[in-house]
Amino acid sequence: MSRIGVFICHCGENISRTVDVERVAAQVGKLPGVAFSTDYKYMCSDPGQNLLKKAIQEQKLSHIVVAACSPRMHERTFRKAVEAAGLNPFLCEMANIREHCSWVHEDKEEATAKAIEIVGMMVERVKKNRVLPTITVPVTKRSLVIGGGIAGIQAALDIADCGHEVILVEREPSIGGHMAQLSETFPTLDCSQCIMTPKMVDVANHPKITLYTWSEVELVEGYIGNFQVTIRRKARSVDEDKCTGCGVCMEKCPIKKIPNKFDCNLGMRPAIYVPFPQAVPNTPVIDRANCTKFKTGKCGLCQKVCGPGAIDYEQEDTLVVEPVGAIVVATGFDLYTIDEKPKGSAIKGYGEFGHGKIPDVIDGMTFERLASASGPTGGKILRPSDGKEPKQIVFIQCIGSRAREKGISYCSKVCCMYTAKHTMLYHHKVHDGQAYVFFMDARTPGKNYDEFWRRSIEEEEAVYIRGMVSRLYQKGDKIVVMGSDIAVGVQVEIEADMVVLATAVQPQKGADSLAQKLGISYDKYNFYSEAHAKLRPVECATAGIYLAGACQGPKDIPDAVSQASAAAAKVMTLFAKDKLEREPIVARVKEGGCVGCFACKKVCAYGAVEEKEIRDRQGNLIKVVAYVNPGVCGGCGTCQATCPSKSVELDGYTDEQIVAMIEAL
Amino acid sequence: MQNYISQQNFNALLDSLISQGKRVVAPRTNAGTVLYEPLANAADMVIDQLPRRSGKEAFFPLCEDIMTYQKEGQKIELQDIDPTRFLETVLVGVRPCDAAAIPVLDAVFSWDYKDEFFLERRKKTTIIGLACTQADDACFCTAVGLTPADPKGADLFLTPLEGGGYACETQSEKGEALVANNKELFAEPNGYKPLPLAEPQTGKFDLKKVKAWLDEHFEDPAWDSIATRCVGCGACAFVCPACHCFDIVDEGTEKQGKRRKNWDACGFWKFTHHASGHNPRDQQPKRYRNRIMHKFKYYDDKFGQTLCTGCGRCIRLCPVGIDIADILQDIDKIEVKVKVEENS
Amino acid sequence: MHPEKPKHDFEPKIIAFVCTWCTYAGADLAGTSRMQYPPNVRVLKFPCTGRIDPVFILKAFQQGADGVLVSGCHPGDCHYIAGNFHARRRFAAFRKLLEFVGVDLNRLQFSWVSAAEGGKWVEVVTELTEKVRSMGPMVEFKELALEEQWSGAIDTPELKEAYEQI
Amino acid sequence: MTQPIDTSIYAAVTAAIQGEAKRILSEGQVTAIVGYAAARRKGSAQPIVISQPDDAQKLIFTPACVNNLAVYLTKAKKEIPKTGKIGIVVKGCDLKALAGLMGESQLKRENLYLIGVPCAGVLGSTIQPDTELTSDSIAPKCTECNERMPPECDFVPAVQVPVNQGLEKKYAAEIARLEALTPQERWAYWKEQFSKCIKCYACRQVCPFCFCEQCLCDRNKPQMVETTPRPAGNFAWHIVRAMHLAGRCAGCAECERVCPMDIPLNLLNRKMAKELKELFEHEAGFEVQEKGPLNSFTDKDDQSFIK
Repeated sequence: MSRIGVFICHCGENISRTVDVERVAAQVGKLPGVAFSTDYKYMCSDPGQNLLKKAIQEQKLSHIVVAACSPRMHERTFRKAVEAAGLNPFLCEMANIREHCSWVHEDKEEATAKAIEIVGMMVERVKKNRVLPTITVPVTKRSLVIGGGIAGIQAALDIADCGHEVILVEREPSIGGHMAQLSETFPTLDCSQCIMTPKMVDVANHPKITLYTWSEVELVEGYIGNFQVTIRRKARSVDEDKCTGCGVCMEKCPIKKIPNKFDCNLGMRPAIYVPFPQAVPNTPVIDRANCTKFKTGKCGLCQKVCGPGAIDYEQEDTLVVEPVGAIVVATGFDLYTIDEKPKGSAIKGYGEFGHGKIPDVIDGMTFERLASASGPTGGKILRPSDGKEPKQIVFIQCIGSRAREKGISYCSKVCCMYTAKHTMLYHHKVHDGQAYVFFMDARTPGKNYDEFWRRSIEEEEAVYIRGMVSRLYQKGDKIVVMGSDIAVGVQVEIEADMVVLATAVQPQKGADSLAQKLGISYDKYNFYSEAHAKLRPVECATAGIYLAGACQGPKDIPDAVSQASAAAAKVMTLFAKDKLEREPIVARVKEGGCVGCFACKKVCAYGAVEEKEIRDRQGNLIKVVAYVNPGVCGGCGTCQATCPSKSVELDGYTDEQIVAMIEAL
Repeated sequence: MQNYISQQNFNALLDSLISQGKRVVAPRTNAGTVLYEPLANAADMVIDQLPRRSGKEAFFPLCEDIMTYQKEGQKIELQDIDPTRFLETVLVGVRPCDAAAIPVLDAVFSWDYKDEFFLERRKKTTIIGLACTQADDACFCTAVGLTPADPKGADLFLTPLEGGGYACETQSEKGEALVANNKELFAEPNGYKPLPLAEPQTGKFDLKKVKAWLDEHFEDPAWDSIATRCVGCGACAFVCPACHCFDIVDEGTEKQGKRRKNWDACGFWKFTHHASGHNPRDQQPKRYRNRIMHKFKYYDDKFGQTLCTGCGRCIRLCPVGIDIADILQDIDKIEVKVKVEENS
Repeated sequence: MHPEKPKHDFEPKIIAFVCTWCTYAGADLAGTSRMQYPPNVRVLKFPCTGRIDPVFILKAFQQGADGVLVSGCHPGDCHYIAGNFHARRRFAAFRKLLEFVGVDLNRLQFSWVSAAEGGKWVEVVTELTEKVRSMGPMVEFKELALEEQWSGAIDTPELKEAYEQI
Repeated sequence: MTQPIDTSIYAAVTAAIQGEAKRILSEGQVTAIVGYAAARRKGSAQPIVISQPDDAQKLIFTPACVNNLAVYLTKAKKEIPKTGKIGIVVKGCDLKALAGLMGESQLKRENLYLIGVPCAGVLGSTIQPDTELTSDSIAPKCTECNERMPPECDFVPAVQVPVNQGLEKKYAAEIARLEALTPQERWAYWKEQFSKCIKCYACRQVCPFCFCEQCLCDRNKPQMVETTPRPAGNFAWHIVRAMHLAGRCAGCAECERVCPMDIPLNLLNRKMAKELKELFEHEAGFEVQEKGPLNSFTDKDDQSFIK
């Protein structure tokens, strides 16, 4: 029989004023299994805790109930005290007779009767408590960062600077991401490449960072502290170790006219290329689809001219497996292409705006490349169609964003600001030009943001028209933009030379399939979901995976960088200890009863349930059962309520404990 | 000798017993199903149908308390059930297949341990049997040595007559007392003709041959073909007039509760499930084999009786159509073959 | 002085199943704010409403509860991401089943009470207690607990007395 | 008014099943076939497992072929060989159970050879199997059946199922009747019904979805449901059973057919099916569903009942 000790706290007079604590102690003392019961003025004080410890030792108590305040207040305190006295901390329970009793009732008789029942209930519960050992999980102190844009770069540098190894994986031939494409950045108008490229170089030179560009995550196995990540290194056809980055191959390549994605297809590149001159690593890649050698077997010029002999046409994709303890996902965004309706998507598109049909209707990123000093026009604003300088330019906001009827309801957050920046850049470069902006409303929260936006109107003479464009069409070499100015209530028609659409920020293509590999959740737009919108904004529900940047939702550079540093801090917190310790309130599968219906797996929000094969000694498969990874389990117990045979049990909240409480009432 | 009672007087007899505070248990309809249940009124009796469950319930309840416990402080208080509180009962309209099972059960409940619960109820119950006039192709009482007019087990045996009423034969002192105490309701027989008896449509089998085969064939592939389809419910055992296995369970809370005796069935997986996790009857055919073995071999070995009265309930109600009469007939045939082989 | 509280003939037993993060904390807040409510409720703490098995509700009624309250985090606030969403479906179905077998659903209350809603906790508990008090005891399950199959029934005055007490 | 049900196709169905069974057994496509065979009593049928081509001639299909054979493929039935591909004779209603079992990782489609049965209806009870199939004796589930030709089977006899129109939808009518009662009246109804229960667990044992090796209701640490066949324990058992099947039950109604005490158990299952359809647009069907209605959710689920 258990020897339960019950300690009733007066909490000064907070409890004893309305609860007859002595009577509670006397009544509870009569319950089966209770070996000792007493009351004390302040159980949480040092003398109170010492009383508890002494009683455990002297009375050889096996289980403890402290009837006092809410367990949310002092459960830790008493469990620690119990542990110090040599008992497992989970053999101690608190009965809440203050917040749930003495403070909310006035009648002493009623409150005392209720307190006796509350304590009695916890006495029955504690009888069924089991010794729970603290769960420890080993931690591999290396991390994986997926995506080499500014968020990924920042996270990788922060973690690496802290002394931990980082694997940075980038799908493109170079890191840099979208920020490398930008001309200047709001609200300071400093050159994007000037602030970006030093960080890229830092990554390349950092002894703790292993950089895999032209690579993709193939498979993720394991769990927090213990992931095994398989990375596909796509065949570059250039040996990275041998290549010096001299660039002769690119000069000699006879195929020169391939539209460069980095320049939004405005500039051209050879078949062997780096996307932009400051690429990191500065190792070219052969675009096999466009290379004559790969298409016809002839040519081979690059190999002939390569001094170090780095060109390798035989190279194949390789798979590397990296053990890591944490993963930062920073896969960033892409722009909504309005002329191309994503397959199977609810997004309806904006065919009426002529993007892709009228050459001088471009998107914001294309404008960035036009404005960039290192861009295809050397920083001159010239029309793609005929290379003339546009004198009238129209910017249209919210293309795709905030348009529920088109399928995207969210605000893309950066467009108001970058359009203001575009009007300024335009005005700086085309002094006699006029910029018009059609907008719904301007959203400029952020340090110095509204000032910046105002400047575009007040100093840079941009004309803002509140209203949407209903139609635009080519007329000669002009584009007629028809819209309404709702502020004045008139129809507006502008004959523009160029139109820039602020298209919506969307997750990268394939974001959903990566999420499935990682076992993280995503919303209907494929943005990755954080564990808690307010309190855990950088963590995924899946333990050990963190989010940085626009893959979680539209973000500007400062936000992306802050979140990246926050994600890095979370990784470093995880790496601060050799072993991950966690409260043992986790679900456990009783394999004997499990029939492998995996209802538990279906309801587990953490992806903690795995399938486990049970085999006999000869190795024959007997059955497949569920297994709950204690490192990943969140401890909610939804699996147990769902399990038809109750073969999964949440420690600390077992059916036995709960039924004992109900039966005590 | 007064041995005729009209239906009207019979009902009057029952009503008078009810008014005397006796529990009169007879077939009645409960939510559409005919069951043996206590009558509030003799008119509720549905005597022309075989109830779904047998009459054994009157002595061997589905569930009964055998002890109660209460815990307070460090004390545990146990309290026995007082069998003298059992009610005086008259069990009415019991067909030969149900009535004959009762003396068969006497053997096991008064063997090495005298089950006071069973025996006390038995003592306090008077059984009014009824000759059977209806049978179907699931009935096989004649194959297990009974007849539709067998009074075995009854204290008073009624034979339904053409034009209503019953011919009554007392079979015991209890029966005699019942008639004697209600003389005014009985009359002289007056040339009444009994209704034609039931004719079970099931073929015959030789119980001795069946037992001889069972003696030799604990292990036999036939069990698999017979009972692979058994789904392991307790329907056959629970509707059987002779099955008598029970389980003892403690139910209640930390503070108080009861020890109870509940019907159990060898078809259940848990029936022989050991605490260790081992189950000697790990497959359904082994469990079904036990049912046949117990009825036609073990009980015979121990008490010289067959634990089956051919009521056919298990045949009608088996979810997967397992037909005990068919099995016994098949065994009967196999046995013949063996003999022929031996002779040749 | 506090006004004299009315005495009732019948004090219902209310069992509340609550999640620890929202409703339990909300009830704590009611305490720290010294709000007052009827003492009839007994609170059972769960990590999450997702852990609450419908059988517990059944068990509570069988153990003599006159009313049952199930309360957790508002949708979207679940500490465990989605436990309350699963619970919401489960109980939407379970209450329909109870209703179909004849349980008066006025005795079974579901609510979302956040850690900040001490007042709502008081309101929910008070309302349920008063509603159930006016309905009288939950006799159905209590009668059932005392009933025996006819065959196992014995003539005990204690049982009869207990039966009459309901 | 009692009207006869046309079952004239069953002879052709039987012949086709026999032919197909013989073919797939002799070609070694399956190791065994679960089907129906005639039994001793006039008009009766019983489940049978055959593994020899010559035994194919034993297979039949008649109005007494009531069983949902899917139960033999679950883990609860360890006796049926689970190695290799197994053939099974399925009616439309049984096929839904198989789809459900696939969704719950109990079966794999590639391990099954489905012999679908065009079905005009079966008997509601086989206590007296020699009963003519009429609008009275037909199983109530058949009055609400829309799936007389099971789809996506490996083999279905090419016959046209005669249409029997105007059958009263028995469950819908009875559920509506009960819903119109007061809670007290409904309680009284079920109390009377459940008082008959003897806890023989036939309802559980024939249910394809009660595949748990150890039923929650058999456990005693803690005892979640009183095991005793007293009114309280019976009530709890039937509520728990209905809840565990909610969103899973495929509607074969075997629980109700086999109940030796005639408790209308399928009413509970039908009621839950109706509610789950109204609440979550869930219906048991032939599609293998990844998640059932009670292990999934949407953020827009009904919460009008939550304060």
